[in-house]
Amino acid sequence: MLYFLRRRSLTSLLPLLFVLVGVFVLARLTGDPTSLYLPESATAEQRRAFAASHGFDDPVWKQLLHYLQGIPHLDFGTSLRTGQTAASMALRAFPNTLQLAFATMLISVVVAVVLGSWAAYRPNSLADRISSLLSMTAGSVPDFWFAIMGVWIFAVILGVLPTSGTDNGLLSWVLPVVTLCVRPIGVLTQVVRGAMVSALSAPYVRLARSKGATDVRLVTHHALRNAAAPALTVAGDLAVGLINGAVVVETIFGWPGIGKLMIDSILQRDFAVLQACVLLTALSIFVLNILIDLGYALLDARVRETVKA
Amino acid sequence: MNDGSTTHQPLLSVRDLTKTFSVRHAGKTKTLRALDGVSLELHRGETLGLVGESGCGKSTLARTLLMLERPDSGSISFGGVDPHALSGKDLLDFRRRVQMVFQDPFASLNARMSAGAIISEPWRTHRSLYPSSRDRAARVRELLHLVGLRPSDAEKYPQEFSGGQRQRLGIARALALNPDLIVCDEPVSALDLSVQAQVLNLLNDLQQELGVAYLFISHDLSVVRHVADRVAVMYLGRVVEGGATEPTFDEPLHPYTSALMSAAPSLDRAGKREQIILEGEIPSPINPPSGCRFRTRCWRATEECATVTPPLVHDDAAPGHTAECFHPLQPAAAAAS
Amino acid sequence: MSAAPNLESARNRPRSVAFGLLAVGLALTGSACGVSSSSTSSDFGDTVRIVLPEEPPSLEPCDSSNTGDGVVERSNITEPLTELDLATGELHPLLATEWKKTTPTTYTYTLRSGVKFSDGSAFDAEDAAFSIDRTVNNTELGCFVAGYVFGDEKVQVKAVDATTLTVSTAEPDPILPLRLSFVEMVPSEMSTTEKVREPIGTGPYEIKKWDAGQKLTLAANPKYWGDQPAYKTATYVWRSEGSVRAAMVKEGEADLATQIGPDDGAGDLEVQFPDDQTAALRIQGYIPPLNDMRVRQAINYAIDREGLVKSLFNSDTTIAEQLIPEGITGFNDSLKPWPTDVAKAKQLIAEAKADGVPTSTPIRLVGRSAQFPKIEEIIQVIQKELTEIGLNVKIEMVDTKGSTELQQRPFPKNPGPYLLMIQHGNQAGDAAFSVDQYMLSNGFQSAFGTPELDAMIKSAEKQEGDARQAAFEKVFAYEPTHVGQFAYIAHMTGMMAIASGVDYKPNVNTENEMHLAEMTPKK
Amino acid sequence: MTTMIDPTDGVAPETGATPPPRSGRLSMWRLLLRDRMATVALVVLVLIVLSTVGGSLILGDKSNDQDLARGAIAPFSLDHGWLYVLGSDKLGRSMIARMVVGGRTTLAVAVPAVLISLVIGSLIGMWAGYHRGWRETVAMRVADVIMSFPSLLMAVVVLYVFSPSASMIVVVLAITRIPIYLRTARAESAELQSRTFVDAARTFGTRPTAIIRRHVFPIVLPTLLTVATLDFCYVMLAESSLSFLGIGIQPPGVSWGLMVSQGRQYLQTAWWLSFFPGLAIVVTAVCSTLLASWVRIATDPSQRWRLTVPRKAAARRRRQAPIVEGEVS
Amino acid sequence: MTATSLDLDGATRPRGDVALDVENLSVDIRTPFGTVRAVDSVSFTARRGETVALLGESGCGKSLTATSIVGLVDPVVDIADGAIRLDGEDLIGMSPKRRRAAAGPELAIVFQDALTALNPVYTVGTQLAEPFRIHRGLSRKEARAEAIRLMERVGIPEPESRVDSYPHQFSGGMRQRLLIAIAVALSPAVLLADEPTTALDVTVQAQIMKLLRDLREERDMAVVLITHDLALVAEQADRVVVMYAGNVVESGPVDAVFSTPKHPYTKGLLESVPVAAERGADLKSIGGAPPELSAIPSACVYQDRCPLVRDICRTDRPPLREVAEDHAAACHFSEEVSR
Repeated sequence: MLYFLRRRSLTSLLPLLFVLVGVFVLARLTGDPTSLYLPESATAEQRRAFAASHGFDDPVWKQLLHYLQGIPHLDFGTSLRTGQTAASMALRAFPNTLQLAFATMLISVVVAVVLGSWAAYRPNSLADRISSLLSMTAGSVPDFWFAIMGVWIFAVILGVLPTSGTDNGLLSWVLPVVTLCVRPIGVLTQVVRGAMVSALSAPYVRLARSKGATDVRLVTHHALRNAAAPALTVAGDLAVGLINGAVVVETIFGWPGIGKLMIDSILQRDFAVLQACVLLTALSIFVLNILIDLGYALLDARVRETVKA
Repeated sequence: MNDGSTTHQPLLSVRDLTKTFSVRHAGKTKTLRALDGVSLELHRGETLGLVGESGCGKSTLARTLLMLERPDSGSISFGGVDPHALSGKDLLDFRRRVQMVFQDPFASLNARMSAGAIISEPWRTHRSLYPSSRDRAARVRELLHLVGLRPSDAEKYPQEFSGGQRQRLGIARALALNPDLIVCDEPVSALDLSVQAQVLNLLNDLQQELGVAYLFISHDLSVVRHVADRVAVMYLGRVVEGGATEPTFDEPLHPYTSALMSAAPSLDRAGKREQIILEGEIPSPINPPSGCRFRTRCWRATEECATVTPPLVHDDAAPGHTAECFHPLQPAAAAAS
Repeated sequence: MSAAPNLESARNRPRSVAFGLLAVGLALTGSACGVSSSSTSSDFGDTVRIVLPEEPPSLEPCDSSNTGDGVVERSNITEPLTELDLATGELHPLLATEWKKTTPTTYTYTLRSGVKFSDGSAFDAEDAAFSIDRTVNNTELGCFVAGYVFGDEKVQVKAVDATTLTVSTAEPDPILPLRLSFVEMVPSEMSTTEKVREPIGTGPYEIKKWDAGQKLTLAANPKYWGDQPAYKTATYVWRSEGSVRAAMVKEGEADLATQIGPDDGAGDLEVQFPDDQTAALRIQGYIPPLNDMRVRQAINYAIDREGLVKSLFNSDTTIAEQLIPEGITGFNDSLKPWPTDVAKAKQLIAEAKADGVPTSTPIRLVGRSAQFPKIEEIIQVIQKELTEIGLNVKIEMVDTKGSTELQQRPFPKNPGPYLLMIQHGNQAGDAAFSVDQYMLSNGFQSAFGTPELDAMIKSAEKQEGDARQAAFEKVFAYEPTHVGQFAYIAHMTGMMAIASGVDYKPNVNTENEMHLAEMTPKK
Repeated sequence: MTTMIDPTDGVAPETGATPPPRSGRLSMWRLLLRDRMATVALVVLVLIVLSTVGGSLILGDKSNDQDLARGAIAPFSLDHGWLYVLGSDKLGRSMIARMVVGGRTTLAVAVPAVLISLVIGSLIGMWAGYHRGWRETVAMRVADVIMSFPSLLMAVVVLYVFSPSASMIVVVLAITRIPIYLRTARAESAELQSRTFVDAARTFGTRPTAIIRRHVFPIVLPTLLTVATLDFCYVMLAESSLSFLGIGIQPPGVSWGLMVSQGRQYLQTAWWLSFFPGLAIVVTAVCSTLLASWVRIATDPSQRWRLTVPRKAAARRRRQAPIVEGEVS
Repeated sequence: MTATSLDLDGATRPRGDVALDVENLSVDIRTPFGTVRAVDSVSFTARRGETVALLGESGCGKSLTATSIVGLVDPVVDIADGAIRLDGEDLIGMSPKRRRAAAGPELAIVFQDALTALNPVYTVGTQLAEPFRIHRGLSRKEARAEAIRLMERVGIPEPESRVDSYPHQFSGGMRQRLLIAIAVALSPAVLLADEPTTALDVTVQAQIMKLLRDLREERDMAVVLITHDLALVAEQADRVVVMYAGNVVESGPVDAVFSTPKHPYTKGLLESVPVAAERGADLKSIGGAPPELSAIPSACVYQDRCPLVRDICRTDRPPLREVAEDHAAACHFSEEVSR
């Protein structure tokens, strides 16, 4: 297990460092944010003072070094925009996204497993074709379009759901979560279906059938667990991709999550916050990947042996 | 044919060949000894049968001979030179002289290439062999004819052939470079019985006609018995018994050879026979038994088998018939050399 | 093969991992529900709910001339000594009851007595002196107000007694009281090295809770020196979409939505009000072909301001003829909008072309995305119109950063000819703040000028009273005919959506400071 | 294995049946025509490509024809001529013309992005997978780096640095999608390099590049094309998302995503401005997904029978109750 | 090691009741190119305590016959005609529920590929216990005890400790034993063994065949051995059914069929075995290749490869007719087929 964690860390933290440095340098290339943070009429001296106090007059490598030195002390810099520490802003926004993502994945997985298994149970049947078409469509709908159409229909025309925000209890969750669910459900249903079709035609299912097992038992007991591994892989990718969706959905629904914070930080050249968000996102993806690997181990003894060692 | 005497230099000579692989087993890296000191000789125009069960290392030996794997130690001498020391033109020349026929006639042919393209593929590397396209086309027709296919078959794709025909294609491809040695790795085990006979006949005819030598690898004793001049029996990376075919199979020295012969079902229902059923299975080559490899399943094993590698013994009755055993089944003398 | 106990654990471990995962997940969803239910719609009547385009970055008082902060903070949480009425350009007493010029370089303020900060401490001249010093003279904080209204100017402040304060400058400053009206009063305990997010003030409201990213709640300040406001609490949320803000008011999720556009669908809840903003096209007039007066005039002739204003701006918007709207000191009410005359424009271009002006050079038409509603459409219309008179115009939509680079000095090297859509707001109420920046030949946001104009501006700035007004009027009359740096488009109006239950009359100041105390529930 | 023309595998192998005759081998076209959904998808895609590419030649100018008097005409009316059947925007520009031009932009970004990532990703992937060892490790680590961060955010950051332009979007999207092809090509190539016919080629002394060209590439290609078809859908959505967020296509350029974004502020007064371009994205994406899924099955010998087998005799089969047909109905 | 005496004298043992009766079974496969008949009017019976071999080369329809009997065919496969009677009860007309009830206690199958036939994600104990859980409703604990007992019976060492291992932790031979254990768990009347040893080494094959033999005796099962290996048939089976191109061409006691084949195909097969020929000499081989399923001749299926072919063979299909007691062949000229 320790070996496994160490190996994972080496293989995953390296990319993480790459991403961090890459974003740092790229962000610096967007230019000195001084002009954004001082009034139009600020004098040249005021501008110089501002740049100097935030280190924007140093060469990029020096700024990077300074930044990296701060990380071990959990110093991720201060937001230019709000004056708060970047870490506190990122950490405050993160749970909101995490809740959204968790609810989305929970719903998506449940729906996809049910729909996918149902479709796979009778390939080429009408039910299969309908659910395939639906899931393909779901996987092809742009989330931003779905979101604003949802707002338009359910909030503006029908007035049954709030337009945005987090103030209306569970109702506030409906549109964002449904929007985020659409693509994962579409993609995952197809994967589950494919995996279930091959699992259901696998020799071990024939063996179970020759033991007199009922169809329900074949699906739930024998096929599903074998079909879970490919579904897990895709679910992991989708969970990472949820951050993409979160950017759009949080922007539209005014959801105070990390995606919106990142976009705002980029727009405002609030580098410290951007980097804190990037770090946090990359870290959570790292953790997610470990969880997925543990999931594989959970499903399959062969994987477990490599993890255990 | 050659009876194994070494009056002139053998075509192929293998000495103490060892090949290990690193494998991950239960999370740890272990060493798998696929070949553990294998020695063989093969003469021009001769067929050497290589017998053994799965995991005994016979395929690894074939791959090493064809330089698909690099041995850890030991030497291969082909026509007096070690191919693993070659490079450039010399290496290409060795590649030309040694060819292989693979077990699976489906997998060993690229389904996207026509029969003609498959047969002429070697010449795309060995361009000097048949420089003009007309030569190549003529040679393809010739080879197809040689293996019993129609010249018009050159246009067809592998999946349009039956299994036996595909194996003929594989043989034609191996012949394209006019090799001196063809390593046949289970060439008929994937074929149906009725087709197997056709292919064996073809291989036999080609040898008569072209004088090519075969290293014939098979787990099917009846097939080996039919084609091989000499045989070598492998167990867990070692050749445990070898010699001319008849004495080796009829009067085996090594208990393993005897058990193998006994276990193979026979068509002959005329008389009841004692069948030796070995217990257990072949131990893993990752952690082979000490001393004699076979001792864990051998009914004649004694304590000394567990400690020391058994000596090479010679069959008194048949020269060249040797085995590695403390307790040979036939009267035998310890190796003099 | 491992021994049996190992196998046991191998079987059991994954199961416990699964339960662990599930537990974590449930905890997360649980807390999520907690978050959302904690802030359900509160008791109506007592609360006014406002939806802004963006969250206030911080409520640091010395940054309050930043619209995003000021709209929440000014005169709600903190108050200045005096308050500017943009409609009239006059100063009203607030925390100071009186002020007068006591020497050419010194003003003396008499402060209101009995004022308390919301934390209970008393407000006195020491606090006022501290606040002014902190805002104007402090270099460490980099205060927005300092840069915006004071520039390089430094002041000396002195608390003479508890209610008397003197403020002096090195040179005589005729509009020092106007500048000082931007300084919010804070207790003297406030940090001078770090910006403060949640300040203490003397205003009618105090900060109750700020869920960063989600919601800001203000509560009436019980220690307020004036009358208690009608609403006990005020909440601010923020949505970047105008249509969403409008819909929230329409759907009853909010009472007031600021900065909405004509197509955001607020319907009869829309309220328009005069604004201090003016939209104009700034012409980078030193780069060929824009360095030719005829080309600049042709641009002015080509734009159909009437059509634009009618279809793409708020309905009360008026066509602009100068940089500042009515109500600002220096506004020239005799100027007429530039007429639309496409034929004339074409002719001017043709003439310029005949004289060798490179009129076919590609000209960048730069707009800042989301600077004001419909800017994209407006830019596209202008591009079409300029193309029609024979200019080669390419649209570029940029972000704030991109537009500031082109807007402020130093300008980029070799940018090529460009036209920049600007929106200028003069919230200080005096033309000096506009012309200094936009018309001096080396003005911070001015592309070019003439020595004559510079001289006119310099002398106008030294005047006071009616003379000052007349001098600036001349500047505005002179600029279009002799310099022609701008193609004025429109004096903007603001638009907000106000729920039928709330009584509030927005005014020209509303976008800079929205006084909660002026809002009352409708009976 | 991805060989598409091995009819022996056409029948599920468990039946142990001998291959059907080659004479009856179906061309891909006939196979396609048998699947109505896939056929419709292909027809729609072709129509979209033709109308956007061809249509923008005709309507290119119309898409920028402003007429403030004709602003915001509602759709489904012929009163203003056929150009206004789908309505007009606030500046009076024909929605049809803008959809056509926007579609061309969307395709002009998505197609090159897919092609670039396809070529680069598969070349590196095949090379890495064939050679294994450090080459494989390095290639996979690079893919990990790219994949370890949400692509949209990466695109946002990069586009802010290098200012958004169509070519920049193509580059960014191409780079973020390279790992998809790299991984697929590597996996297939790694599997193929251990196959016997590759071994056979090695025994002739064939060089690795020649083996990759001759034996690996033709076999990996169908899979990669399937992935590319599916990825086209993804890239198109990504472009739309970027344009929606304001860092993709810049006005006065127009793409479907940008149109949705621009129409958003008119949602209450002119819903069609966002609705139609969004619908166009969905239709195009669904069609490419449908086609990809068909190609995937059609090129997979173990799945292909699903496309071709006549459906009949259900009643009789039900008594046999094979699992995949199930008796629960 | 054990040395056992092969009992090759099956014909003399008393026969039990007919457990499996396959009559005129015809099976169609729907392919993209049309429907083909993969199994054509196959009939045979298997009695308790005897081993019947279905012998034939790949693609002859022997495996399809087996999977049709146990009802595990693919969705593209239709049973077109015929009857399959298990202890007199027709399987084809059975309700799914009754069929499930029969699967295990009455009819079981051993698959060829033991690695893929065992579910990789469950312990072998779970899988061995499943028949008891399904059919006997035993508790988890009881079923596990039964599983251990079974493992012991099929010769897996240390069953108590290995019951919680996963399939991949066993060798090929052990996995095959596990599959056999699952199949015989409920002592079925009929056990189909579909190439049970093809993937195994000869020394292991010998062990497995002995196990099957012992279990057959012990539980009085009818064993249907599906194989292509003539020698295995010779050693293991009592009766043999030779199939070619979906048809039964010859059937009868192994001794009779192998010593005096009455169909030229059977004879050709027997002569193709290398041991029959002298080393280095040419083997007697059957020319050509079996026909494609879609191109099976309408008259004699073997006409294209038959050395005895005459005009009638191209026009009339020879019926499977009795040529000696309990020995039938489908050849117009079966008398001419001799050694």
